[in-house]
Amino acid sequence: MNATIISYLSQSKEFNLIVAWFSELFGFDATSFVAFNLFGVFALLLIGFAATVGGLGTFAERKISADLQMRQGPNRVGPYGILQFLADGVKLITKEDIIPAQVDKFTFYIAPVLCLVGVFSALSVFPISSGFILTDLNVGIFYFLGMTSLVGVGIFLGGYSSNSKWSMLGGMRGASQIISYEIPVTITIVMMVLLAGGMSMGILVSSQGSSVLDWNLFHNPFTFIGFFVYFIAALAETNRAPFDLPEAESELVSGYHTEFSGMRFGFFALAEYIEVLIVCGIATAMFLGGYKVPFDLGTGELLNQKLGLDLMLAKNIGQFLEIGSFLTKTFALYYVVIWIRWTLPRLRVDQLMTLCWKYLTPIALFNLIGCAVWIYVFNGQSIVQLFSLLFKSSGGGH
Amino acid sequence: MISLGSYLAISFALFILGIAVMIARKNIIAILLGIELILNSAALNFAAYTKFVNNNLDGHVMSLFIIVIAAAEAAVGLGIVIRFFQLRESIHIDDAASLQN
Amino acid sequence: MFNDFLFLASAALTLGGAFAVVWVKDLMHACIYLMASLFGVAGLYACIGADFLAATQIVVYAGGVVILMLFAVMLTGGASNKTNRYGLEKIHAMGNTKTKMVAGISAFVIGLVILKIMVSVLKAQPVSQVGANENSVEKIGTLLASDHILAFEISSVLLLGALIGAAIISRPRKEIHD
Amino acid sequence: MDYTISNIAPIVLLPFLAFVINVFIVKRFTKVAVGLSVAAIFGSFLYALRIFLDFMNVYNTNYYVHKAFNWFDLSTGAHVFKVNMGIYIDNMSAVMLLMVTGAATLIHIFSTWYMHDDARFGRFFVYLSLFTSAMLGLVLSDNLLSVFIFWELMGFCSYSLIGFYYEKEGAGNASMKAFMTTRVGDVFFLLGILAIWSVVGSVSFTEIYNAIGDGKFNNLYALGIPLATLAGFSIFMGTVGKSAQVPLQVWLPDAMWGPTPCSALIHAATMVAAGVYLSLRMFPLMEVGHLTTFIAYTGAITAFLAATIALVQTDIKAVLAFSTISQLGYMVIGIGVGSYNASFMHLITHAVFKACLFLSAGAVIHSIHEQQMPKMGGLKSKLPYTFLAMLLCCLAIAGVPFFSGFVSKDRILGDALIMALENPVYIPVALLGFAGAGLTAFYMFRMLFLTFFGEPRDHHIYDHAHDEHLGWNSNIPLLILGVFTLGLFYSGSFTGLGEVNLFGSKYEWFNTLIAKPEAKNLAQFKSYVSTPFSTVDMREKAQLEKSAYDASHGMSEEAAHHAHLIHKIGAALSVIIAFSGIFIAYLMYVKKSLNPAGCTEFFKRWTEALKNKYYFDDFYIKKMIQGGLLPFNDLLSRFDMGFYDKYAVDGWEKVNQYAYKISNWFDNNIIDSGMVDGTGASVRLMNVVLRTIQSGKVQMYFVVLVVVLASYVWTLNF
Repeated sequence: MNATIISYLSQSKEFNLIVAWFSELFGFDATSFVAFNLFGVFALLLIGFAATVGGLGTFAERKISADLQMRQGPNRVGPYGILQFLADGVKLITKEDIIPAQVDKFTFYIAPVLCLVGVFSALSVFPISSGFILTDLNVGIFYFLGMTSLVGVGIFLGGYSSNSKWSMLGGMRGASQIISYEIPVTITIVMMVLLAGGMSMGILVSSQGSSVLDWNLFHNPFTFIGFFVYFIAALAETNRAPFDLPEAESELVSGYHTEFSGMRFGFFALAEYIEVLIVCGIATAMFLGGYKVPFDLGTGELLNQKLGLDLMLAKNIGQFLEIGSFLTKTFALYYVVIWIRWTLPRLRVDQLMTLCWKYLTPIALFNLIGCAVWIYVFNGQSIVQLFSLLFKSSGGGH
Repeated sequence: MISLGSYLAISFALFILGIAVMIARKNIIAILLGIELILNSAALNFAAYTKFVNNNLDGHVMSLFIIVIAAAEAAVGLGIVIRFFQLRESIHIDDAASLQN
Repeated sequence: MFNDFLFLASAALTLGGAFAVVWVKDLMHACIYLMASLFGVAGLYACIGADFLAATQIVVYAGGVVILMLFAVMLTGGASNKTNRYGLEKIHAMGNTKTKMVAGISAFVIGLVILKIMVSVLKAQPVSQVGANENSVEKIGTLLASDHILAFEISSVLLLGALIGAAIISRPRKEIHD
Repeated sequence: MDYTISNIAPIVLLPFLAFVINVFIVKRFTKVAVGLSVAAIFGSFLYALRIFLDFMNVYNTNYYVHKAFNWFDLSTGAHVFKVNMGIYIDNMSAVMLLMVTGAATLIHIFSTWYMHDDARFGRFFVYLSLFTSAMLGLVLSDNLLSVFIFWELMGFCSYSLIGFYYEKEGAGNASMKAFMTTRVGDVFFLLGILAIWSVVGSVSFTEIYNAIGDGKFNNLYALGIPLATLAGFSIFMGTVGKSAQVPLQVWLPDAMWGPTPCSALIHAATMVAAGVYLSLRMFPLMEVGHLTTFIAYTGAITAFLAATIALVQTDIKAVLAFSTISQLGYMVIGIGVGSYNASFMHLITHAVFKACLFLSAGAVIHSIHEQQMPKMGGLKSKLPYTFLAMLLCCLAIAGVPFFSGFVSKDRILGDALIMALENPVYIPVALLGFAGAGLTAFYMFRMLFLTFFGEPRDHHIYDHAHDEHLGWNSNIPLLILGVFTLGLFYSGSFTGLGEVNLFGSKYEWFNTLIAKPEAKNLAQFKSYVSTPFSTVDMREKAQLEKSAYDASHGMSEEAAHHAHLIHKIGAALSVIIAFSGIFIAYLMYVKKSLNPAGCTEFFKRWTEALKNKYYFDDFYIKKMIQGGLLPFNDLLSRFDMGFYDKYAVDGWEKVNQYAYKISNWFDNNIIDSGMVDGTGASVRLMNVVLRTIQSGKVQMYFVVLVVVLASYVWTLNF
C-alpha cells in the first residue's frame, strides 16, 4: 500500500533471486518473509546510522563549541579526537547503573525507553532518499508528529519518576514546553501539507523542484516565514538551547535526568541528538527540497540513456546522489542548531511561553491563512513562477 | 484472524473494563481514564464496522469525531478536576457529593 | 502474515493495557498503561487500514490526553486527606474490595446485556466482503468537507468551547479560603 | 420618472437615521455626529430636489404619487373604519419638500458655526435631525393620522429645543408653555380627525376629498351644528395652535428662548408653517363647513395684532417672532379668502426670508452677544454681509416690488380686496390686512435701522463686536437665502410656458402647479389610486392639461380681467403702504426728524397694552388658570376629603377589621396547625425515603443506571 524500501529493492533481480532461493528452501512463497527480514535489517541499519550520527553529534558539538570559543576541543582519541564519542559510549555503558531508593521503579525504567522509542519510530518516515525510506506512509508527517510527542511523555515521566524536586521541575517544564511548541509546529506542517497536497513525505518532497528557487522555502513569503517558525519551534521541542529549560544546568541541577546515570542518561542524550537530526531532516524535506538532485538524476533515467548504464545501477547511483544532497542540507541545519546553542543565552520560562503563545502561534496561523489565500489566488504557483510569467509576458510573449 | 468478531470482542472488553474502572475507582482522574477506555471502544467499533460491513468511510469520520470529543472532554474534565482540587484539596469523588460549597 | 503479527501485538497491548488500568494501584502507572492501551488501539486501526485514524489516535492521545492526565495527577497529587469534611473515613482513592465487587457485578451485567445485543446483531448482520486496505486520507478529507461538514464545524466549535472553558475553569482565583 | 419606496423614503429616513445614530455617538464623537446630521439632511435635500425637478418637468396639476398600505382596519359590515398609512406627493408636497430640506440644510450648516462653542453642540443637532425627519414625514404623509403623529413629534422637538438652555428658568417655563398651549390646539385636531374618521371611515386625504365630493358631509349634524363645520373647526384649531393664531399665539414669542437657528427652522420656517399646510390640505372641508369667513377673520386679527405688538418690541428676536405670527396671519387670511396658492406661495416665500432674517439676527447676536436693539446700532460696517442679507429680507417682507414677499402677500391682499368688494363682510379683513402690511414694513425697517444704522449706542458692545469675514458656514447660508428672496424665483416661470412676469399674474408656475381643491371639483381625486409600497410606478411626462386655476382663476374672461384690475390696484396700494411704512421708519430712526417717544406719548394706554401683548398672558394666567382652574381644584379636593375620605375610606376600614378577625382565626387554626405542620411532617416522611437515593454520589447513580438499563434491554428481544 505504501512505497517502502522493499518496494524499491524488489525491482532488482538480486531480490528476486533471494526470494526464489528462500522459497525453494522453505517450500512456500517467501516473499513476505524476505521482505519482513529485509525490513528489519534496514530498520536496524537506519537506527545504527542514526545512533552514529547522534554520537557524532556530541563530538561535533564539542568541536564546534571549541571553535566558537577558540579552544581545541577533543583531540586525543583517534585522529582529531573523532573517536571521542566511542569512548564516551563505552564509558556510559560500563558505568554502574544507579537506581536511587526512592524512585518509582516502573516509571524510572520506562522513561528513557519511551524517549528512544519515540525518536526511533519517528525515523521510519525519515526521507533519506526516494528509495531509501523505510516506509513512505501516506500520513507520514502526521505519524512523525505523534511519535515525537512520545519524547515529551518520556521526559515527563523521567522527571516524575526520579522523585526529586529538580527532576520534577525539569519534567514539568519539558512537558509543558513540548506541548506548547507542538502547536506552531503542527500549524506550520499543516500549511506545508496544504501546499504539497499530501501528508506523505514523498509528496511533500516531490512537491518542490531540484533547483534552489523551486524549494518550498521560496515558494511564497508565508512559507519563507513558516520555515523559521518551524525551525524555532522544533528547536524548542527538542529542548535544545536556547530552549533547554528542562535541563537548565544552572537552575535545576541537570533537569529531568538528574537522577539518571549510565546508559539511561545515555538514552536521554542520544534521543535528544537523534531528535535534532530528525527535526532537521524534516525541515529539509519540507522546505529545502529534501533529497532532490538536479536533472532528476534520482530516477536514473538520465544516466541510463546518456551513459547507457544498467537501469538498476543508474537508479542506485541516483539514490546515493539523493542521499548525499539530503544529508548535506540536514547537516548544514544541524550545524546551525549547534551554532545557535553556543551563541544564544537561555530564555526564562515566561519568555519561553510568551514566545510560543504570543508570537509563534499567531504568526503560524497567519501563515496558514495567508498560504491558503495564496494558493487560491495564484492557483499554487510559486512567486518565482509568477515572476517568470511576468517577464515572459513583458518580453513580447511569443 | 482479523475479523469483525475479534474487533467486537476487543471493543467489548475495553468497554467492560472501562465501566469497571469507572465504578471501582474513587479518584476522579481514574474515572476519566475509564471514560477514555469506553470512548475508544466505541470508536473501535465504528472503524471495525466500516471495514468489515459497509465499505464507506463514514465510520472513520465518526471515530474521528469521537476522538475530538474525547480530547475536549479530557481538557474540560481535567480543568474541572483541578478547580475542584483548588476548592477541596481532594479529588475524591465522594467529596463532590454536596450541592453547595 | 505481517498484518497478523501487528494485529496480535496490538490486541495484546490493548487488552493488557486495559486490564492493567483496572488492576494497578498507582494512578501514574494506570495512566501509562492507558497510553499503552491507546497505542494498541492505534495499531488495531492500522490493521484495518484506518491509517489516518491511527495517526490521529497517536497524536491526540499520546501527545495530548495522556500528558494532560499526567499533569492533572501531578497537580492534584499529594495532599489526599483520609477523612472527608464530616470526619468520616473515606474509601481509598483507588477503590476497596466493596467498590471492586460492585464494579465487577455491574460490569458483568453490562457485559451480559451487550452480549445479548451483539449476538443477535451478528446473527442478523451477514458480514460482507472485506476490501483491501487502501489510503483513506483523501476520502476522509472529502467526506469531512462534504457530507459531514456540519458535524465538522460543530466539533470545531466544541473544541473552541473546550479550550476557553478549560482555561476559565482551572484559572486559580484569589477568593478561595477553605 | 419611476417612483419606488427606495427613492422617496430616504427623504425621511436619512435624517431619522442620523438621529438614531447620533443619539448613541454624540457624547464621544460630537464632530462626527454633527457631520452626520448635515450630510443626512443634505442627502434628503438632493432626493427632494430630484422629486421637485421631476414635478416641475411634468408640470401637470393631476400629477401625483400615492403609495399606501393598510395599517389597521376596524370595519364592521357596512361601516368602513380603516386607516391607511402611506406617502402622498403632489405638487404642493414637492414644493414643500424642497423648501423644508433646503432651508433645513442651510440652517444646519449655519448652526455648525452658531453653536460650535456651545456645551451641548451635538445634542442640538440630534434634535434638529429628529425634527427635520418629523417635518418631512408630515409633508410626505397621506393621511391625517400620520400627520398628527409627526405633528406631535415636532411638538416634542420644539419643546426640547425651546428648553434647550434648561438651566435658565425662563427657558424651561417657555418650553412648557409652548407645549401646553399647542396641546389645546392638538386636542381639537384629534377631535377633528375622529369626526372625519367617523364620517368618511378613513383618514387619507384623497378619500376625504372623495367623501366631500360625494357630499357625505351633507346634513350631518352634531350638537346641532353641521359636522363638517365641527370637523373643519377642530382641524383649524389645530392650525391655530400650531401656527400661533389668536388666541393661541402666546407661546411663539416665548419660544424665542431657544437657540436662534432652531427658532429659524422651527418657529419661522417649517413647524409653524405646518399648521397652515394642514389647513391648506383640508381646504375643501373648511369650504364645506362654511368656515372661510371665520378663518379670514382669525388671520386678519392675528396679522394686525401681532404687527402692532411688534411695533414696540425692543428685543430683536421678539420683533421677528411677532412678525412671524403676523405673516402666518396673512397665510390664514389667504386660506380664508380662498386665494389658495397665494397663501401657499406666501408660506414658501415667508419660510425663506424669515429663516434668513432669523439667521441674520442670530449672526448679530452671536457677534455682539446682545439681543436688545437699543444697545445696538451702527453695525453696518461691522457686519456687512449680515446687513446685506437682512436688508434683502426686510425688503422682501415689507412687500417691496421685485421681492418675493411682495409677490405673495400682494396676491393675498388682492384676493382679500376682491372678496371685500364682492361681500362687505370681508371689508375689515382687507383693511386689517393692508394696515398690517404697512405696520410690517414699518417695524421691520425699524429693526433694521435700529440694528445697523445710526451711531453705536453702546460703545462697549460695539467695540467688542468682531469684524465679520465671509465664512462657508457663517454667512454664506444667509446670502444664499437672501438671493432666494428675489421675486422672480416664485412669480417667474421655470418651464418655458410663458415669460417671467413680475406683477404676479398669468403663467406663474406656482399658480399653475398648485391647484385649489375646491369642493365643487373634487372629482379629479377619484382617479387618484394608491399603489402598494412594493410597486414601482412609472410616471411618464404627461401633457399639460390647462388646470382650471392657472390663467383666469376659473372665472369668465371679464371676471378675470376685473380680478386682475383689482389685483393691480391692490398691488399699487400695498406698494404705497409699504413704502410709506419704510419712509416713516426712516424718518423716525435715521433722520430722527420724527420722535418715536412722541407717538408713544400719544397712544399711551395702547402702548402699555402693546408692551403687555394685549394682556393675553395675564388673562390666561389670572382669569382662566387662577380664576377658573384653581377653584375647581379646591372643590374637588373638598369633595375628596370631606366625603370620600370620611365615608368611603373609613367605612372600608371598618369592614376590613371584621374581615381581619375572621381570617385571623382561620389562619391560626386551619392553615398553620393543619396544613403547614402537616406539610412539614409529610416532607419529613418523604426525606427518609429520598435521602437514601439522592446521595449525590455519581457512581451510585451510575450503578442505578446500569441496573435500569440492563433490566430494560433484557426485556427487549432483538
